[in-house]
Amino acid sequence: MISTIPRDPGGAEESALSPELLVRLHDRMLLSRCLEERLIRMNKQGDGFFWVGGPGEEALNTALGLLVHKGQGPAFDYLHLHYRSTATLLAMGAEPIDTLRQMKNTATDPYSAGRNFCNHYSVRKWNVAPVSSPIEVQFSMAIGTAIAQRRTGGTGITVVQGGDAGTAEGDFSSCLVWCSRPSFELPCLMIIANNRWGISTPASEMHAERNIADRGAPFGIKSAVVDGNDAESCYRALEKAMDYVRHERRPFLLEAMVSRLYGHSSASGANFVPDEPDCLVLFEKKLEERRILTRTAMDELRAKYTQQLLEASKRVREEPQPRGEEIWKHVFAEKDVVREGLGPRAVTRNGTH
Amino acid sequence: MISTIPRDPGGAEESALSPELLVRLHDRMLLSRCLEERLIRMNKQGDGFFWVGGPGEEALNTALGLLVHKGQGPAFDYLHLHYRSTATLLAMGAEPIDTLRQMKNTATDPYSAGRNFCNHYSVRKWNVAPVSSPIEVQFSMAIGTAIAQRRTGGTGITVVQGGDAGTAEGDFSSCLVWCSRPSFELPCLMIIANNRWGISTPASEMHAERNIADRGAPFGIKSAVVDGNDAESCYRALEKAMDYVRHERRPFLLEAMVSRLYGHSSASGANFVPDEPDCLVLFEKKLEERRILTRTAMDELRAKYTQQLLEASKRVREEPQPRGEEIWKHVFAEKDVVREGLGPRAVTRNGTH
Amino acid sequence: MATLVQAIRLALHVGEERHGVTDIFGQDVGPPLGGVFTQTQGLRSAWNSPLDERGIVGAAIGLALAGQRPVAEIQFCDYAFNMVDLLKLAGGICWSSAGDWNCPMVLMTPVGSGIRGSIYHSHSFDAQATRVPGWKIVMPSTPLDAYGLMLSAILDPNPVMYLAPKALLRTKGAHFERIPGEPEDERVLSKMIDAPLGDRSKWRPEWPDVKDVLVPIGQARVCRRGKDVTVVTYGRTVTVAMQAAEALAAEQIDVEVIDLRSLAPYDWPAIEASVRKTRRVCFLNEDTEVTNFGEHLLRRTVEELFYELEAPPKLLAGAHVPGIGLADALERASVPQADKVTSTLRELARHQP
Amino acid sequence: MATLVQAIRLALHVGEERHGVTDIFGQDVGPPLGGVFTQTQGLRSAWNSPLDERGIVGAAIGLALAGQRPVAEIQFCDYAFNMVDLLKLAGGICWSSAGDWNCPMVLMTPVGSGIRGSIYHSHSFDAQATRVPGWKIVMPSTPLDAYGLMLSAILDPNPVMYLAPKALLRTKGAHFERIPGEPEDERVLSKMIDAPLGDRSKWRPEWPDVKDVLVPIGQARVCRRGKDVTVVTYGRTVTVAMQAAEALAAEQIDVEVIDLRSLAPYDWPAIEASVRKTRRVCFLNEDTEVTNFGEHLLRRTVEELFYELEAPPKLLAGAHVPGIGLADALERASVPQADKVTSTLRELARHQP
Ligand SMILES: Cc1ncc(C[n+]2csc(CCOP(=O)(O)OP(=O)(O)O)c2C)c(N)n1
Ligand SMILES: Cc1ncc(C[n+]2csc(CCOP(=O)(O)OP(=O)(O)O)c2C)c(N)n1
Ligand SMILES: [Mg+2]
Ligand SMILES: [Mg+2]
Repeated sequence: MISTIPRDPGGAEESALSPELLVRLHDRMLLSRCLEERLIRMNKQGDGFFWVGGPGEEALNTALGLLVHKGQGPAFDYLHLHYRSTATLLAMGAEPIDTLRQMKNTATDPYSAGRNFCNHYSVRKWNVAPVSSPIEVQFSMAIGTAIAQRRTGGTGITVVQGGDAGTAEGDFSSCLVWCSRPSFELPCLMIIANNRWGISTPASEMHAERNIADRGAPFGIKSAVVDGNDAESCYRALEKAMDYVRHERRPFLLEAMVSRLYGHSSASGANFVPDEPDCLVLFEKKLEERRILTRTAMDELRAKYTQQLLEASKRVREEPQPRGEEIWKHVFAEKDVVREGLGPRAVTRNGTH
Repeated sequence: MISTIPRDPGGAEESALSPELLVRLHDRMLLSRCLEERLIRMNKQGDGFFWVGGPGEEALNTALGLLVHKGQGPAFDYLHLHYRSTATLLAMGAEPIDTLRQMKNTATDPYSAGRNFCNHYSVRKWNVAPVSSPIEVQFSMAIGTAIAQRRTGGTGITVVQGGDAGTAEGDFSSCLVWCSRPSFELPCLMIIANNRWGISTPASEMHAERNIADRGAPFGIKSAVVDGNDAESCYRALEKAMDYVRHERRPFLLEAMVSRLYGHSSASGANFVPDEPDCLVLFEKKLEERRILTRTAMDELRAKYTQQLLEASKRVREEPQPRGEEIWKHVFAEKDVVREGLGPRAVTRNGTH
Repeated sequence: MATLVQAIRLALHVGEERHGVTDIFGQDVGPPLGGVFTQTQGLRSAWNSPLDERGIVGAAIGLALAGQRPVAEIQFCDYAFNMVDLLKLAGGICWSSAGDWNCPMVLMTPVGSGIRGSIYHSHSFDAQATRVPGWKIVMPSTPLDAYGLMLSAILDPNPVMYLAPKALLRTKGAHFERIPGEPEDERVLSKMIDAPLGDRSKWRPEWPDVKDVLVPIGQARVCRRGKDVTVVTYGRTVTVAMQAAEALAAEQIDVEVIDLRSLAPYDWPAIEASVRKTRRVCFLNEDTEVTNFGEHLLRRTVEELFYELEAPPKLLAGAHVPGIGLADALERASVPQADKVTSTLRELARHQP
Repeated sequence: MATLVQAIRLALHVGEERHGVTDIFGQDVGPPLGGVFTQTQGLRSAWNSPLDERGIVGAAIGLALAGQRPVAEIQFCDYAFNMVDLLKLAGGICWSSAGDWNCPMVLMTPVGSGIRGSIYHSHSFDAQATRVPGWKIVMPSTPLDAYGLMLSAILDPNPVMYLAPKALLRTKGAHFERIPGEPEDERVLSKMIDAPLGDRSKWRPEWPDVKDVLVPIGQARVCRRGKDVTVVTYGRTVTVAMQAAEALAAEQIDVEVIDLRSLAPYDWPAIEASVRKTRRVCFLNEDTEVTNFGEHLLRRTVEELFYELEAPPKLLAGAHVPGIGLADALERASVPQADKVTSTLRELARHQP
């Protein structure tokens, strides 16, 4: 297992996380895992055409979700996530049933009204930009929200996350270039969830970089590599990195070594992979050892979530599907919802058209 | 002035270049400069719609042209150049009048038959891939010729060259990624001619990299920075770098700090810029000091080339222009000229269509 | 009279002063150059970007999502083909999030032939642009339209592509088409807002107090009323159509010239009314003719107005070849010329059904 | 009977064994996966690339220039929009170098809807592809055509785009359409060339001795002769057209179905002959309907055959919206369905001029 290598910002002695926080972390990680397992089950039973998600990234993504400054507009954090960010959304407070709705492509799906694959979130009120399937484009979009936040000041930052294979796309390079311009550094936290795979292709055959995090160096971008299977390390590394970006208003590149516990997606079978470390198992072991939670309590919680999600999935099955003619909705926005949400700063006039 | 920083491969004591070589270097540098000056004059007189070229890059590009293993097919060097590579072509033996033909977009222009801007070369028999205006795409194409040369072995290498600003495009990053794949390293020499400008935009405002050459490091790609205004340094740095790529069959990234002596192009006036070092002036001074050439001899040579080129430009003016209906030629190739040129390795069968 | 490019600049100025434009950016858009065609000189929100079209569009999307009002530029539309995916992404943000987000940004780019720009400075973008759902697309042919369409684009809650016909940038409007508030004397205007040659570091523009004019997106302009034959066009070819119409007036052929101005949404009622009147129609543009936007208009005409037609409708468009060649004859053979437009309209008008 | 995807694999095998194919590559194209649709399993020249479409196409161009014979894959055509500039570059290499170079490469990519692929696995590419001069473009709808077109593509001296309708990949050909040399029993074939589930590290395919079949590029296939109405289509919608034709046969409406197979160059004589016979024509495809390739075909039909037509020609194509939604009803509302095709053809056949 890869150990935490906090290269920068580093050094400071690490205070232990409070038991309350550890319990909260565990709760959301577990919920996220149960949700993914429900999604996979649904897909295998024909309730939803496709599954892709984040089992194995819960430690990293839960910590991120808990640390986000949640809200709308540049004063809060913008999130440009990928299709494995389930735990981030749950930790931010998303309703699990909404994810099931997207899985079942119901009209009630709040993220895309039955249009997009599961785990493709979009929550404007929390600054979560629409997750889209094309790899790495979020790294180009992130530049823009970060420029806005550089301008507005404050402590809002941009967080952008993607996989390891995707860093071969030019968009990752674009983000490095734009975030580090002299006298124009951007408050942007880039997170690479490195599971060492792109679908069936091992990173070891495609990438010469010892760590992807090293790609920050030529640009003077500080970076760190963290064990993404250790929830506490993730929390601390993210806390530090976010703190740095928030207050220094400069970019940071964080690489987390994570697992991919059910393979790439339903296209590759979505079966449990026994030979990769499981961040949830490891975390539960720790919690048990430290007597923060008992095995029984955790098992009961799992059973409860599993049951709740099963029931939710049944409810979702009864919900209406979108109607064909709805494809014509939202091709164009009729009003400027983004700027209206920002209040008086927005222009008040609209065009005559 | 930036001094040579041979970081890698480095160290070895440098043998002096022979007087014959220095004279040859000077001859081609001077010819190239005279040719660019003629092109600029032609453009200002209305003989040609647009000028872009390489005054200020002669030291680097002449050395490159002299060092290239010239020929057709993977056993020889492939060249993916930019629109400032005039001196490279002349050093390889290109006829100056052909450049004038392209400037005047005559039907006799051997590089594009009057279709492309001046200094957009294409010489299949010498492995010079077509130069095209879009910045940085040559760094994507270079991957392919280098893969071919990795396969065929031997000592042929791929050389790809571009400017500094262009390294912000994803294609530069693509080249780094593909050239350094573990167990799949490519024999590719990447050259960045860093003139510290992209049209009107100073590199200092766009690029955090101390040296662009540093971008090789995360991929384990060796690199060096050289004073592009010093002909001898350029020659030696290129010789070393090419030798390394040729025999180690691994990539190398060479950055040369060059001048841009007539601004970006005719669009920005194409006027002489007095405040940048002139590689030709510096080299002539050295040659004079070392008594390799006299001032008079060099002045006479310049006068001779200037006169020859003036005459050539007059001849070109009389040559036919392409006819409109020729736009339909070469939309499709009728035969496989690339593979035919390679002899028996090519497939012998053609399709029935 | 303001030129078309001055009109764009004035509109951008009004945009940043009165309508919340926060960022006007792209390659060489900021000082000192202010755009390769002077379009962004003196604007306080104008800044230079890295040489990276993907970053530019990504940044614009992010800025829009963060409630800013960006106007991004691609220096030549010829260089916009490396980020069509991002155009699709921007066009799909509202739709894929089922209305959760909108993406109010303007993307402007010079298009078309007419400056002997050779293969990579002569491209059209109308066909490509109209293939991207979710965008509004405008293309002015006069200074007043350029002004009013830019203001409408800035105020629209959707992504708007602003295609500027580069051959018309220096043309002036008719007298009755003055921008309200612009100085009577064009030399006065030039002195106020055109940057001086040479050192500009101390120069500040003096903006005239121009009034808001909104040209509604989706509304065509009938440039010339006629009863015998209709030509539907936009951009540079509006002037070609007008020339042809003048020539044919001498032959007692009365041509109706429609400047579409908006390509998406486009003004079908205007086309329909004209075709019902003249019963003969030619669609004219200079993009390559296979899978061309004029073919869409022609198809709709045939589907909806077949029995109104007294002659087969025509398309005049660019030759379907890989580029526009540099030599005069090559450019002329590649895009519709006045003589061809005239003869086509004559044939249509005289056609016996 | 080979399925369409097996036919592609067999052709690639023949390509690498007999016709000089050197590289079959792209994301997950090599072992262990052999393509997300099994299309490249067991091929000895198949290898995995970085996750970088620009690099893939750049590499293919370079390989072609170096005399190799590459077949590159874009995993889904939905991800081909970040390198349209490189497609244009490849298509222009012969033309811009005035025939100095040619660029013999094959680019294959799965296209179209039909697998509930949601927004980013349902795109069509025919309209975009036909906008790039210098490319040949093919799109099979049966295994034998898939086989013969791939061999023709491999042997062509030009860049050829090979669009594989993903919904048809698992379909089998008619009995009389056997690939010469394929085993009688489809289970035998599967055993020979389909990779096993699970560990494949020791598996080697056993290739049947299939013979060369070349389907000439540019030649349509009349799938069904008819005299009342013509439908011109390609790819997945060929099967939809055939269904409609069968349904209408019961109503004594005799439909001629033309499978274009090649989009560039396309078989105009076949369309012309059919339209002259039936005088009623529908162009059918599933790409979005604004600036659609079917509109080109319709325009040419109107221009050349206006007075042959006894009904307004029709286009049936995809809805012009930003994507294809996941839910069944959304996908069905987005692309032409059999009932709509049937009713359109019926109306055309019964239309009274
Ligand atoms: C631009 C683009 N190319 C290809 C794909 C197909 N694809 C989907 S996921 C994937 C692998 C991604 O690997 P990585 O970036 O490491 O993320 P991971 O799935 O491992 O989390 C690929 C190739 C895509 N979605 N987008
Ligand atoms: C993809 C692309 N974008 C924009 C341009 C317009 N353009 C031409 S040259 C240039 C600047 C290039 O700067 P650099 O790479 O440093 O090369 P230099 O001209 O300084 O040698 C730009 C932006 C282009 N040709 N291609
Ligand atoms: Mg991965
Ligand atoms: Mg430069």
